Amino acid sequence: MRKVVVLCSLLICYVLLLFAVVNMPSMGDPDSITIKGPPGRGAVPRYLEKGAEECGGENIITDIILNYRGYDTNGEVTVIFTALIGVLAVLNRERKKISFSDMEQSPVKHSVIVYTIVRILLPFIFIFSLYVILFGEVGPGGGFQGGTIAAAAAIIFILVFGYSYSIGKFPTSWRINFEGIAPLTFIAMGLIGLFLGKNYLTFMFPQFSHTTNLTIARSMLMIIEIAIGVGGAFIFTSIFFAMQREDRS
Amino acid sequence: MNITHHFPILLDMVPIAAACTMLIIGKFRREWCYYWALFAISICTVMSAGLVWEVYKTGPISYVVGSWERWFGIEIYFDHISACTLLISGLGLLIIIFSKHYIAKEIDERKIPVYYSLILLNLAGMLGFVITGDLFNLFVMMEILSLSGYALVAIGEERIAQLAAFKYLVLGAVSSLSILMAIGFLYSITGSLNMHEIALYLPRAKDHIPVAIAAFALFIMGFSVKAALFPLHIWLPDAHSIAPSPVSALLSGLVVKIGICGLLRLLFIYRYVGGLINVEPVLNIIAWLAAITIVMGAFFAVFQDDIKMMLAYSTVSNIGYIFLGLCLVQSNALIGGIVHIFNHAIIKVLLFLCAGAIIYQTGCRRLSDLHGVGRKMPITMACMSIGVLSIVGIPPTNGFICKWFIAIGAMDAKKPLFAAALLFGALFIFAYYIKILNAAYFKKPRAEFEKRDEAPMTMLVPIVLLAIACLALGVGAYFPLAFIKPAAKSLLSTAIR
Amino acid sequence: MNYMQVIDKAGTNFNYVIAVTLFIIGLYTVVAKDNLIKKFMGLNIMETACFLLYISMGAVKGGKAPIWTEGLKKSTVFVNPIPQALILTGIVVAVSTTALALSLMIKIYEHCETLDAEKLKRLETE
Amino acid sequence: MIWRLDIILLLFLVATALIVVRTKDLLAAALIFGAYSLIMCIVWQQLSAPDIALTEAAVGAGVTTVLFIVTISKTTRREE
Repeated sequence: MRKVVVLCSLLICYVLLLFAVVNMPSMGDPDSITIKGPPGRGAVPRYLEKGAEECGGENIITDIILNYRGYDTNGEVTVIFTALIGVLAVLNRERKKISFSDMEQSPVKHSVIVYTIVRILLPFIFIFSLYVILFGEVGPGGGFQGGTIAAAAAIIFILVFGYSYSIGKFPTSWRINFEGIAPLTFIAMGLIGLFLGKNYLTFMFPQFSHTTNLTIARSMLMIIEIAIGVGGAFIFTSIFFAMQREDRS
Repeated sequence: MNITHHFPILLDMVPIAAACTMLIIGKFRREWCYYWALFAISICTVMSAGLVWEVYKTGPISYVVGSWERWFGIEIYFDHISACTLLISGLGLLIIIFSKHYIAKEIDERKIPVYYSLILLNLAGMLGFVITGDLFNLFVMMEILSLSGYALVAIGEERIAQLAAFKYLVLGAVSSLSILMAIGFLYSITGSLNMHEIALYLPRAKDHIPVAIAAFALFIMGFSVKAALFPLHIWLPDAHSIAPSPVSALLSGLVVKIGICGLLRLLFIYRYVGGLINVEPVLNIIAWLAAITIVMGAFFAVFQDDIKMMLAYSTVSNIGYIFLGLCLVQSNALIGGIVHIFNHAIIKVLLFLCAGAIIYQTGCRRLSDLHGVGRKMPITMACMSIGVLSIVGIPPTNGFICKWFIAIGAMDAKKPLFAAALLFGALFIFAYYIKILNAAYFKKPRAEFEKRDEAPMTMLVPIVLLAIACLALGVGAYFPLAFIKPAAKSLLSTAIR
Repeated sequence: MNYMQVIDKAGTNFNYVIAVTLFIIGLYTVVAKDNLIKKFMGLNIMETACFLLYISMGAVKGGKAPIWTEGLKKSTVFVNPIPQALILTGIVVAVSTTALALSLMIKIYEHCETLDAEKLKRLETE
Repeated sequence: MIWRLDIILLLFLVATALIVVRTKDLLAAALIFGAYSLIMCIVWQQLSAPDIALTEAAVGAGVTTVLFIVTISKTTRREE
């Protein structure tokens, strides 16, 4: 009975949504309102035309997320920080002194092949993540993607080398300093705009020449990207540690 | 640089910065966290008071992040509805003051920095939500406040807390997604994300009316989950009654109002009258649902023995009043609804904090265990009685004005049935609050309640301040009304800047 | 609009149709499945469906990725970068929600020894 | 506009989603969900969104799947 009701209501939703999407503007139309926008106010033509010289990044998406819509990204890094704090509120931070009974018996730990391959692979993954972070301005990639890749490397490390060994390598007291770094750097960079007489998160200032402005904007983009990467990597590592902890015993 | 010009953005950034440094501070000294949170939110209160004064004097403030034109960047638009920031930061300040002893008793010591950090993030999300003028930014801020809300419900150690938080999370996540999808629909037909731009260009999208309707339906669904409208209210009683009392006050007083603020923004985009689509039938349905919510919430509240559960159901009922006020499409009702957002927040925070103080002092939360608690804690119970009287809507208190306005609005709109529902709800609430007063004052006191033993100062001060505010806003109703009337007028008129 | 036109539009907007289908599949999983982890997989499917809708909205016939590289002329057609920027934020939000929900599930399992919604409901009422 | 690969990928997406829903073994479902994310990633590459594709590969197929697997290892593998 319950299933029938659920299916019927879902079917109604489906039909309504289908009717809506069928009436949407045709997909891929280069003259649609989303692309062209209202005359003089279209955001997309402006971003595509002037993005690189106004914000200093060849990758327009980086320009948008860090400059035109930087406030959104400021909120976004706060969201991941909130997720970490939420996980800590639910699970609490891992404790060092508890003996991690079954965690130490990692099945892959004693396999020489896995051990060796991971040792060889890890530096490359880290370098790749650095590449993704630093080249976010000119190609696909950016702080968050690179940070996630670095966190994936850290997770592999934890899985293979066991829990208490890796907690010795990344101790909590040390990780704690980097978890909130992304929003804080964002705010610090935003306040520069205030001190130079413009609004929050302004990267270009009329009192300087264009070359100076480009240098300022590029270095600010770089600093923010690195901070997002570092912050993201530490946050995901901490979430993984918190989820792995054992409090039952 | 002129620092007052940057208040809108700093209002949101100060609590975020404080929350991000909270863990590092907690590493050194746990006690400092309390003062650090207090410091940050006091700054916010001062800033929002300044902003509200400026809005009152000169009208809405627009601030574009990144110094772009508003259609290129993200606009922060501080208007009369954004005056909620004063309410949010002020009540947040009182809630944090209250938390000191309560939290030390209720939750694990290691979670204290986490707790204050979450409260600050939640407040930052709400502040960002009410001041933003950009739809996608609205979504991001909503996620900050909902994620921290889920975590705050689960911060207690009981099993039921986690289950309640999970229920809240699943419903909240689905509603967030429907809002995200609706934003996408609106973007696809207007090509903009700024609310004013959308309001301007939406009437031109005549070829895509079904998309606009679907977006409206999805928005309404999402916001009514956040605000706990009748069929989607199931998460609220559990989550609000199980969380630690300051958290309940925060969630019940402020977080559910966020859904209503979102609805107000939505009605601004679509316009009450003369927009692209005729929204009146939908609003009519919501008004009926709101009437059901009023009666049903109050009805369930009567049968609860747990004091916080009662308050949670009364929140459901009062949300119904606000929705009813907004959906009657009538200026008096709209004014009543908006004023009730403010007043209910103050009353509900007061009641939950009183309940928290009682639970802290006595350890009991069932009414049948609280016979004669008025002897033990006279000040707390006096303040709670004021809160009770104002939530019922007895004239000198602030609860009276909004119900009066909504009732007048219902009569003016020729829908007397809604006024009847309103009266019925008030009647049920009255019956149930009689129960509280009866238990506290007129039952034979239990032996351990004979001695006077008040809650600590950090708890009493916020409670007394809130009770005074209840009375003051009832007697001096002029100020809020003078403030709200322009907001209501601009919402109902078709003129858009 | 007659039904031939509807089918025609559905063909042009095929990505949107798929996005909505995935959305409903996800919603079904959230509503009808009892296992909490399964519910969350459904929610993730819903999220990706939303993202698909956004990204398809930004697609342009023959459009290039919005990155200025060597050898691109001024007249190059790019896709719309705004939905991509929004979805980058959306993905982060999605993974944050998932992390929080999964940690809640671990805690629930520690307390209740089950992740079945029906059984949990029974435990709750006890 | 839509060429053949896209149609196949999109239909495949729906198929994987259905398999995720139907699979009783949660570990298998989590892994299929990772595959779903990878297909999604290719779709986005096809729609010229390399940034999103990279993010989805790192987050959707990487971290989310890992978090799911951790949760399954900490709780239960069977869906009753």
